[in-house]
Amino acid sequence: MRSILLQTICRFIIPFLLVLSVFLLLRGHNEPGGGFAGGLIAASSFALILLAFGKNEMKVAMRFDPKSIAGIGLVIAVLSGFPAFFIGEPYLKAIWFMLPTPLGPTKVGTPVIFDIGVYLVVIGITVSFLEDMDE
Amino acid sequence: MVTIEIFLIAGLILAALAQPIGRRLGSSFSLLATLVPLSAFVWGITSLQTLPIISSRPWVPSLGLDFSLRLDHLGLLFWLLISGIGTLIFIYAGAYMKPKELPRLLSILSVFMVAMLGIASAANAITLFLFWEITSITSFLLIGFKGEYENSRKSAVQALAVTGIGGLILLAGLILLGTENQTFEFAQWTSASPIAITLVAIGCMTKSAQFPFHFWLPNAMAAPTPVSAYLHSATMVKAGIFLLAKLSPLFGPQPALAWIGAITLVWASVLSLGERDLKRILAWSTVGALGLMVMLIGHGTKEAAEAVAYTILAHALYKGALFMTAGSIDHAMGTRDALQLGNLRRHIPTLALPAILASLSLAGIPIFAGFIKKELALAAFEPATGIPFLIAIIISAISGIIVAMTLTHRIFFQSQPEEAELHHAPTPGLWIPPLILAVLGLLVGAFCLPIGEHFIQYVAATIHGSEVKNHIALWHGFKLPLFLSIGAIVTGFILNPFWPRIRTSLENLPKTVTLEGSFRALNQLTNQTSVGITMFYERRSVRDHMILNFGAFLVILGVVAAQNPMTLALPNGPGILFHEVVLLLFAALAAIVVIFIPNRLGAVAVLGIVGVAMAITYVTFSAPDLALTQILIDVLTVVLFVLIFAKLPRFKDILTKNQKLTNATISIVFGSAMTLLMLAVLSAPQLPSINHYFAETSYTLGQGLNVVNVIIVDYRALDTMGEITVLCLAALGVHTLVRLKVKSGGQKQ
Amino acid sequence: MSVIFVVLIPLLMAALLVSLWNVPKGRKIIALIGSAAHALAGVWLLTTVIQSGAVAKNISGWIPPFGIEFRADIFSATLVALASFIGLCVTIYAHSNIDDERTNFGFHPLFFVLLGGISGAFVTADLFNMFVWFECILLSSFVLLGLGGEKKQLRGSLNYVIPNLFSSMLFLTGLGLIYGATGTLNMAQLAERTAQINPSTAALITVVFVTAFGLKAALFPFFSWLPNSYHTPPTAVAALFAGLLTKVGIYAIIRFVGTIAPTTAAAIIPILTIICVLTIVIGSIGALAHTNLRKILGYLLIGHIAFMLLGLIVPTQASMAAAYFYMLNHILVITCLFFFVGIIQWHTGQIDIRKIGGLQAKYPALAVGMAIPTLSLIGIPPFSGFWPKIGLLQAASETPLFFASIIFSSFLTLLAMAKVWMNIFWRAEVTETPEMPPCPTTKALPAYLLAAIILVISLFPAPIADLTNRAASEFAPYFQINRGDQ
Amino acid sequence: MTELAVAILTGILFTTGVYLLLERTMIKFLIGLVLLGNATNLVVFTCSRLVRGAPPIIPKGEKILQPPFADPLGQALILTAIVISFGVLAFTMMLIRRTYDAIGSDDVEDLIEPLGQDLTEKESAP
Repeated sequence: MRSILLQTICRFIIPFLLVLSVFLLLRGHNEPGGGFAGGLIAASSFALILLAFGKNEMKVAMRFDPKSIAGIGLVIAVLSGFPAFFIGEPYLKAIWFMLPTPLGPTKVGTPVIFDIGVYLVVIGITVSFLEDMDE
Repeated sequence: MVTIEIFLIAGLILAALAQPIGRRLGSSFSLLATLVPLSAFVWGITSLQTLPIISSRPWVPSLGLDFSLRLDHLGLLFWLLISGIGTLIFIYAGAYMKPKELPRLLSILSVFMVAMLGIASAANAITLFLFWEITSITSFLLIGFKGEYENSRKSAVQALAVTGIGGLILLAGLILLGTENQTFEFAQWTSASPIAITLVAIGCMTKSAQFPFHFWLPNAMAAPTPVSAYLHSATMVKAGIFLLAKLSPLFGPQPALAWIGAITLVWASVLSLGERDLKRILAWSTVGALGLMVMLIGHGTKEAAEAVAYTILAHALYKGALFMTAGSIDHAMGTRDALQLGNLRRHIPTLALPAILASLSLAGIPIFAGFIKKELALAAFEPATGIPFLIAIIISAISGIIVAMTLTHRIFFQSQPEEAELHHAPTPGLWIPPLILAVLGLLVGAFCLPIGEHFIQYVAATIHGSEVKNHIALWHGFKLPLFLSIGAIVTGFILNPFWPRIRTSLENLPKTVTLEGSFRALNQLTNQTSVGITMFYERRSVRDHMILNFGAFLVILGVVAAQNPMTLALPNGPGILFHEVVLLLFAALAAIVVIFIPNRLGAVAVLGIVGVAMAITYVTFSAPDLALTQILIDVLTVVLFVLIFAKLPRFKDILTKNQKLTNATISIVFGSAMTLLMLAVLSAPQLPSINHYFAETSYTLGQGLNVVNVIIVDYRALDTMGEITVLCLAALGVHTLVRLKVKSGGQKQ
Repeated sequence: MSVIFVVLIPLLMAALLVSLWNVPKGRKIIALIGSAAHALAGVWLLTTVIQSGAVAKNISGWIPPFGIEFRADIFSATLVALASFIGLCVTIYAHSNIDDERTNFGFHPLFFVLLGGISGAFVTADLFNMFVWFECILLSSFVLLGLGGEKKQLRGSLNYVIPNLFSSMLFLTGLGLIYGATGTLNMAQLAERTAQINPSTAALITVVFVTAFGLKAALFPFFSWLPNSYHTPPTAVAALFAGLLTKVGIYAIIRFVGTIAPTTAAAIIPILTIICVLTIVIGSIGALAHTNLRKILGYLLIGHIAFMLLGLIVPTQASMAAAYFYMLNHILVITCLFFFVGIIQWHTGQIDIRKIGGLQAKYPALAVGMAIPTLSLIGIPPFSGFWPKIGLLQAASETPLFFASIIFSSFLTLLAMAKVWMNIFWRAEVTETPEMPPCPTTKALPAYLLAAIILVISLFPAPIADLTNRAASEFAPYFQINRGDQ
Repeated sequence: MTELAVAILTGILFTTGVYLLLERTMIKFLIGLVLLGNATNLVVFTCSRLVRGAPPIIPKGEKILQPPFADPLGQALILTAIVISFGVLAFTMMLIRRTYDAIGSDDVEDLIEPLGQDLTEKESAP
């Protein structure tokens, strides 16, 4: 299974996949994509590493404990609903504001933050599955 | 008036205090405890002139339930019996029980007494039922008082089973009556449907040990004697009589009931001759007396009502005394086997007097209460129409003579080949209470007139529902009842010498004939059936259960579909294009192929193809987000499959042909049902969907162009939150399963 | 405060406890505080609803029916309050019942998600959202059931998982169908629209949902998962499952038929009656067959669960009120009994009644305490189980079959519990049991507390009866549609 | 017509899924679950009506989505459902694997508790 060919392809493709996943996450609000799709793409790249190099490599590539990433994602998602309380709105009510970025002003809102949480959860969970299944 | 409640509460307080205080005071505690029943008794006598005593307070208003009490003459009769005999029983128990056991016994007995007083004074069906069930439970606890013996436990559960099912049937009857009359107050009941009457009557029959539910009572003799004397002769078993009597104005004469009573009377009178255990002899005799009462209530005439009223009183007096005496004999001699007892007048002379006095009453010898009871009963039936009932009474009278002779002449004055020796001489507490009752039996008989005029007459009026004249007298003249009485007495004395032979032949009756055997067989059958059904159901694989689940769902669906015929039409959606046909066919083919692939990885590969086909379907019908997610999930699923399959065995084809056929049938029917359900939905246009709102506001309010994504992270973000929580749980679960070491059942290390 | 908190608090607690994964010390205390907060939120919700009527709150600020709405009327608020209270009791009990190993594997977060899911399922006014909470309940219960990793737990797990997945599948299918027909997911709007679609289609969709929920509620013949799984997990988990899980299924059925699709009730009432009667009969029979205390209680649970649907079968307010009263009482009683079984297990190391004996002599307090829920379960007056039974019988007098089955079930319950009682309390000790340290307070406290509450309800049932009556009145449209004369 | 065809496909997916769920080998459950997941998603998808070539994405520069458009709500529901069933599938996989480890067989008939097995367990000590 651990063919050189696969490993070589991986080296090329994985950075691309990771960038793509972030791209999908960020553009998700306006075009197909979003936290799920982005997270799954990222997770797929880790699955590739697992198949091509083995579990240890995947753990190294992951750097963090996947469960912590999932936990952080969940906490981010849950917390993204809280700002609404401060302006007397119901839980999870979206709040939008303009954020100046190097690429020009960008609209940022709690739904985006929520989506990032989803993204992290999906990555963390899927990698955790992979890790545990390959026991 | 709150007086009634005060006594009820006092009884409960006594029950609560029995354990802590009783343990310190020892057997003298029982004397202290008698204060409660004694005061209730005294109060009962003094309040004779102020009847009826009424009290009512709301309890559960929304159910229309009040806690209402009403003490009338019938109730007062019971009240006096319960409290009066209760007083004596408390004293008796103090002498009879071991000091260690006494507090617990008195505690349960007090609860029981409260419940009986409650029954006597209840004015509301639910209130009555409340107390009724408490008596069943306390009876269970008391019969099983010595629960370490298997016999006690069996008898206890038997009694509970019979009175328990009876209680529920009674409840059913009472509820029907309550629903029918729109109230649970007895006083306002005006109509009674036959079914309700039947249910109530069955309930009363179980409690009062009527044929064919009678067998629990002799077995209840496993209880300590104070309990037998109190519950199973004087009071609790009469609760059914009480309720029948209370409701008899509503129910009217019930010939069926009279017949049941007669059968019980004869059957029990005969079987009382087949026992050798004194308590069991008395228990059968009690069943007979209860049968007599039911017979009279069922008969329903004024004379019968009077006879019932008097019988309740007379029976309680002599039977209570006899039970206590039997218990004292047991206590003194270490046995209550009639065949091993003899010459008791030498060993325990103090017990001779109560035994003789009470037995004379039981035998129906003139001037004793038992005599008048019998006369009244005989007078209640017309010689022309009531011959079977008269015969029943005569038979019981004959049997009563023999029993009385056994209890006195045989054991006190004759000697036996194997005689038991004296263990301890009875203390006063063991012979004074029965003596008091026995003497009362004499007094009630000898001075019957005032009691009848001042009390029994009114009780009879309550039972019959209209005024009843007093017939109670020692001398009625040379009429039929007297001749019958004399005839019975003479026959009894003639038959008495043959008792041992009669006993042996009756003892050898097959168990099934005595119905107790049938009950045991029924009980066993129930147990076996339940175990059988349950094991049959439980010891099945998950596959069998799923077949049941799918099958049941399909059956329900089919039944409802048959009752509500569908009108199916072709959906008026877009026409199909060629490449879509190919795509769908391809997906269907792949799905079917998955079933038949024997190779694990091959199956997964084809499964992946199904997923891809799904993704293409999504993209064809304008769902790019779905397609993207589907394809990614598909890939990851395949990866997981590959990883997990490394640790699992290869596919095996272990289904038998029949099993395959079952699978195929169920799955095809299920699949078709689903298609039809979808068609049912699709053949009508969808009501205006709420999705137009998302289309209109997704950008203006939701700040996003991708409506699906806006729904996921904004409109329905809570769903998504739940969903990622589920994901986290799944990861936690997988992690847990991986890490936990499987232990082989049983003990944890 | 807002109604969202009854769901948010447990979920936050779960997140917090997950992040404390590697901090063994404080977890139990934090869990206790969290449970107490949840119970407070539940009580707050109930008092608010009682005082000022149903509370509705949309999530994400979108007006219903477009956004998700939480709506608590008395019917659901009482259940939430009760669930959160039971949750608190279980947390206390779990303090000594759940060992370190299980704590390390996340008992507490799972428990909180389960609690949050249950609360969410009770208060949500959106059908798909309910599905999500059901999945939360499902997954957390899967994992809780498997915690411990004993062989028989694994044996039971698959029996639990597969039927429940079937139920989820039906739920989702039903969602697709009902959304396809009505174009909405909001319960209030669904209630209007189910009357407008083809009645036959509506009836069939109801069958799909009722089957899905009926499986959760362990109705005949969908109950196979229950007896196979309830006897394996630790007491705290089993008590939580027994007390609440099946009731969520019952709640969903009542909510669906009573609120969402009342017009379809006529089509399914006959078949529902048969199902209920069979459930009652088979469950009670099963209880008689077993000697394992947990299994006996599990089967009795099945035998009693169908009573709670009488409010649908006989569409009157009185019957709904009685069924609801029964349900509330049953939650308390069955949880309490499971706690006591746990205490018995602590003392003797056994849960098989053939091997336990002599408890009355050794632990009289236990006998007194356990008598209360036992008598209530049987329905002996004046114990709390009796009050709703009067109403049930009155209501069921219209359907003789149901009437008879209530009597039958009560009788078998009586027999089964009498058998238990005689064996474990009266009989002399069967096997030598090693001296155990006295039962920890954290185990005894919730058991006796619940027993005390049951006793109070027994003697003063009027407030509960009023409450259930008001809760039942919330189904007035259902009664009107199906009876017409009210 | 299209909807009919997809409904039939859904029925076939249900059929195959249920068939596999009624297998005796536990592993086949897993494949059955995937097929059933797909089938239920198709139910939701089809019942929210099929539309060609009109994804629910507002074109750049416009403010609202003009009909006809494919139902975004149905798609969002499916998206949620897909992910949930993925998680459930993973859990079930591991459960089946552990069960196999413990029992040593993948035949569900062997999962039935052996008769006479000691059903008691010890309450965990403090």
